[in-house]
Amino acid sequence: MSLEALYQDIIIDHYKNPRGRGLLEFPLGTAFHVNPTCGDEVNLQVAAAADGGLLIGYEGTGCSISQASASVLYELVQGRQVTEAENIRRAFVELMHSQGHGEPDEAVLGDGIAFVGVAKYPARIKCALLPWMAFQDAEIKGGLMLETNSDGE
Amino acid sequence: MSLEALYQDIIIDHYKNPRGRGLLEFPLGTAFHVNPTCGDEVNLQVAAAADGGLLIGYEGTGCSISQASASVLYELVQGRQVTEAENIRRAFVELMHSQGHGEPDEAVLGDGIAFVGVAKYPARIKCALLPWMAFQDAEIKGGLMLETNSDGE
Amino acid sequence: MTGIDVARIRADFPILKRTVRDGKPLIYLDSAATSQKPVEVLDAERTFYETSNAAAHRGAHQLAEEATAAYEASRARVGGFVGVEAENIIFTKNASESLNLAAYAFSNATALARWGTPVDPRFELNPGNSVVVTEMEHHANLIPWQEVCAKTGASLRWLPLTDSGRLDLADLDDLIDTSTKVVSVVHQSNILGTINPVAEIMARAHAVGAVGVVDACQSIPHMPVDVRALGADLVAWGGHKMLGPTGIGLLYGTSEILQAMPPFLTGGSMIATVEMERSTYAAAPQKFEAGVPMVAQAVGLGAAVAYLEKLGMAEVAAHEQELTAYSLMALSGIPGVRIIGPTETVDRGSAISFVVEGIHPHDVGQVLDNMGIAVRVGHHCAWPTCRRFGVPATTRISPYIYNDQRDIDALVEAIAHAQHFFKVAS
Amino acid sequence: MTGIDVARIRADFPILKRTVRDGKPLIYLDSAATSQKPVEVLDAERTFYETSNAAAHRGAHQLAEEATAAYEASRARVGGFVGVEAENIIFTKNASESLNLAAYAFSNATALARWGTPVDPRFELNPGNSVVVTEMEHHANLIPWQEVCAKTGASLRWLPLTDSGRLDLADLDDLIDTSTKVVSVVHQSNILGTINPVAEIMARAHAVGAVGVVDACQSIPHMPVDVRALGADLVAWGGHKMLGPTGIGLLYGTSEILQAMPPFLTGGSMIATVEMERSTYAAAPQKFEAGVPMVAQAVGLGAAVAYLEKLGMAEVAAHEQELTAYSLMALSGIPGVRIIGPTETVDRGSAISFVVEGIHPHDVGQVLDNMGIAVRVGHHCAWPTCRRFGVPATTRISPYIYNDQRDIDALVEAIAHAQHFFKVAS
Ligand SMILES: Cc1ncc(COP(=O)(O)O)c(C=O)c1O
Ligand SMILES: Cc1ncc(COP(=O)(O)O)c(C=O)c1O
Repeated sequence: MSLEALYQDIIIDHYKNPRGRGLLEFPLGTAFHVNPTCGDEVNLQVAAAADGGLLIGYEGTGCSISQASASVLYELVQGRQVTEAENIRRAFVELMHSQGHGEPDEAVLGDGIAFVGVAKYPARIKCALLPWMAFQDAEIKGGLMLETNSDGE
Repeated sequence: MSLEALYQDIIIDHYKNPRGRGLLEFPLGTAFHVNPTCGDEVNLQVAAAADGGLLIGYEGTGCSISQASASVLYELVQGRQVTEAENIRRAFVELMHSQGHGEPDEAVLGDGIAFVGVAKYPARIKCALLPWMAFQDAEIKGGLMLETNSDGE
Repeated sequence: MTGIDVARIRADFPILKRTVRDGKPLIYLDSAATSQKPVEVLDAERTFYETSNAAAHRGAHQLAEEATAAYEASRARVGGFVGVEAENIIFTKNASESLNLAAYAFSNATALARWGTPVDPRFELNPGNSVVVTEMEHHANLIPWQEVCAKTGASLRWLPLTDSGRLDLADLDDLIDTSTKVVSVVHQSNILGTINPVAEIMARAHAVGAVGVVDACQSIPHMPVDVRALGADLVAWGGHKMLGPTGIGLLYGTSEILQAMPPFLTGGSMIATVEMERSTYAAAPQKFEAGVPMVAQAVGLGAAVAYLEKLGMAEVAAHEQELTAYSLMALSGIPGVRIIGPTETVDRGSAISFVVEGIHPHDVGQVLDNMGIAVRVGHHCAWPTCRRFGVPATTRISPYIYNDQRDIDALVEAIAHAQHFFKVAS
Repeated sequence: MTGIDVARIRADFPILKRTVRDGKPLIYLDSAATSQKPVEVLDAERTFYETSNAAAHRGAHQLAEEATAAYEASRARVGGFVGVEAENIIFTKNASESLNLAAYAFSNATALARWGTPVDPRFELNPGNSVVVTEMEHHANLIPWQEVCAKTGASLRWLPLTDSGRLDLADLDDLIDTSTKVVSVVHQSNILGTINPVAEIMARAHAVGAVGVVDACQSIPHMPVDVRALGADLVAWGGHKMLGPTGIGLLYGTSEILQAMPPFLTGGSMIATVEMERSTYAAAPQKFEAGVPMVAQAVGLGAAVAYLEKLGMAEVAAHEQELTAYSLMALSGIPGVRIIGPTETVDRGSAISFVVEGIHPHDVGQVLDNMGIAVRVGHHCAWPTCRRFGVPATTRISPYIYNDQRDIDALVEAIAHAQHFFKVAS
């Protein structure tokens, strides 16, 4: 696979220009996740707006994949209802487990479809999933999701 | 190698009719040695007669080689001076490390020469040496030999 | 006749073609010590080294990806073989390490608690507590618990044996009582061949809140074992007795227990975060696998499992059952031979210990060896069991998939020869 | 030019002929994680399985004799390689186990003493005691000591680093003081490449009566090491980084210390006598080798040692020194590249860490991997060292006997490509 197919311009763009980066003033749930093999870090926060829409805060350090993934996460779930967000999260996780054969739905995953090439590199899948796992964890900690709903990802 | 060459009649004879078997009333040094892989046991005791000659007591359970070796040991060193006994012990140890190529001196080793075949079977060498190691140990414990003289056998 | 074609199987094991002691064909009856390895296992290891060798879980390049995938695929395969998820399987170097890992959970937790680290109280031992094993344990499932007791003040108890080599469970409820924090028993004895009712014992352990451990070294290689059905929290066994390479062992644990246990070996690859002052640990199984793992051995073990699955474990068990019946009959028929352990095939495996009147086991083994027959002699790392039966040692045969009745016939003939040679009644 | 003929050596390593990532020739620069294995090592293991496989030290038949002899011959060979007797070499599964074995001597002795078992007081730790490591330890030589402290109340201290990646020994005599009972330091850092003056540190340890431990994982595979000259009581390293199989590690100990240490893993083969209530233990090295050992891996390691001895360790070191000089020069010449660790060849080995400004190491590694170059990225199991240098991770090359300057040239080109791809100044 070419480098260009892995590092699609969308990824590089989110990496260099992260959307909505920063922490929340009043988070409901916060999860700090680390990739122990490479040291990538994401601190992810959730809160709920008056209309039930999700508010996302995040910070982190790490490789382009992990940090771009956090930015894409923000773009995709900020303002969504918890159940909508959960569908998006599941779609992203599924894409990462597709071994590169996934056909992601842009209507659901938006810029997330740019991560299709990552699924071919087992060591990088963890990078891409890092913010999404932290997201799920933050939702559980914030009482927005039951632990038993967790799929272990 | 044939079984007959390993188990020479002399060995079987000492096994079935052990010489001088039994414990001393007033041992100077006693050493109980075990072969941890097969459980063979020898309890060996030394004392010195008025003329400085060694008195040997022993008991044990185990295979023909270990028990015959104890009997031969008795026959060879009972009544000897410590230094004479030490020469015999060294000759026996050397024979056991000859890998079966040793040419034992009957004048020194007496019935001990029957053990020449044992040296071809690494697992049995330990059996044959068991009483001899206990002997050395008992001499050290009994103050008849210095620990630094020990050759680690 | 079972579905096991011994002649075909033997062709897969290069070592079985060799001769020993001046040209005698090798008859290998020592598989309880370690099994031989089929060419598929040797090929799998070699291919791994020749194509994908790298440090698993420690790199992002293609070789490291492949090595990690191969290592984890083997974990899943081993898990599937005993009916559990990959994440419940920990790779160790041998069954002894697996059992020590279990035992150290208790001594480590006790020491950690003493200095203020919060631990799961199930693992904390005090002088009032007891640890229960049986009188037929392999040293590997006895000494680690003796050490735990010496390090915590707890006391060791054991289930005694009947004269026929079975566990005597009459006092089960007294021996395993509310003081008991861990019960560790062997599934199939390596010296007696007895298969123990471990599920019943584990149920009693759980009834008093104790952790249950099973040593399945001699069962998993020989019969279908659904480790969950054993009812234990932890199950230990080795790879080298089930056609796998040397240098690899296994520990199954329930997710719940693995999470509750403190780590054992610590270092790289088992961590979540590390600072100079303190570290946090990864989830199991990584938590228990410090350092660069035995990747090639895991791959070889995966091939061994595939080989056994191809044969079918039910077929393997049936074959051994048949051979056990034949061996018991043949050995009982020799005057002067006494079997140490159950003399019927009910709840017993193919390892059979015996003594020959008037000949020390070491000497029996020597005669057998001289005739090309490899058996084990000694206390078989179950010295207290020997004492229980008043013998210093035994001779043990332990057949496997590559043995047949002709091997037993040869054995019987060799025993007769030993009796003749040592001039004892036969 | 040194006496190392890289082209000839490469021919002995089957894996180096493969391609990765759509046909790129493999350039393996990750030998500090694990080395590749020459065909001699693979052949030795296979031949063992095909001719002599049996449980070493556990039988009296011919195969068991041969297996025992092969296992012990390898021990002697490894001992000879580092200048010591066979009986001072213990086989473990990896260097992490070796270091844990050393660390557990302290926590075990402390717990045993508490309940009345007599122990050598050198191993007994109390809250007033300290354990000293350095800030450049691999996790394998850090976390076991953190755990020892957590289990005994002792406290952990460490020798700090200078900005150039050397040990700062200014406070050596304060950090290692009369409270200190063990000092454990890395000989050559796996992340910085620094070679430490361990003999000096060990001398200080001994001056205060502390036990001295050295982690020689990255030195023994790369240069002639006379372990006795290190002045340590215990020296740990692994087999898989020195051309040997996975699943085997080493621990050297002085006879005196091995006798004084309590056992670690317990079970079969490490005993003298066993009763249900208590056991006594064999002398070292057996005392520390419970269970059926990794015989095939020991045999493979013996072949690896033979291979290195044939090349000559002085030649190996000279070759790496030359390559290190070349690599340092080449990497320093790339704008935006910063070397983490010593930038001169004095007292440094061939493992070189660096960061590329504006590109995360993981992304650097990805570009390199895509071009066929296998390096390691991350914290290299030395996370605190990364923090010390203010980087979350590094990219590390670690060449060995099968690498040459062309591999470094390819690396330089690939880094330039990464800078171009990620549009950072170059
Ligand atoms: C019942 C039993 N438990 C434990 C062990 C120890 O296994 P290993 O040698 O793989 O550590 C063995 C075999 O030696 C065994 O038969
Ligand atoms: C300096 C150092 N110490 C310890 C280790 C751990 O070695 P192993 O993975 O063989 O346990 C390594 C390598 O991983 C190392 O480089």
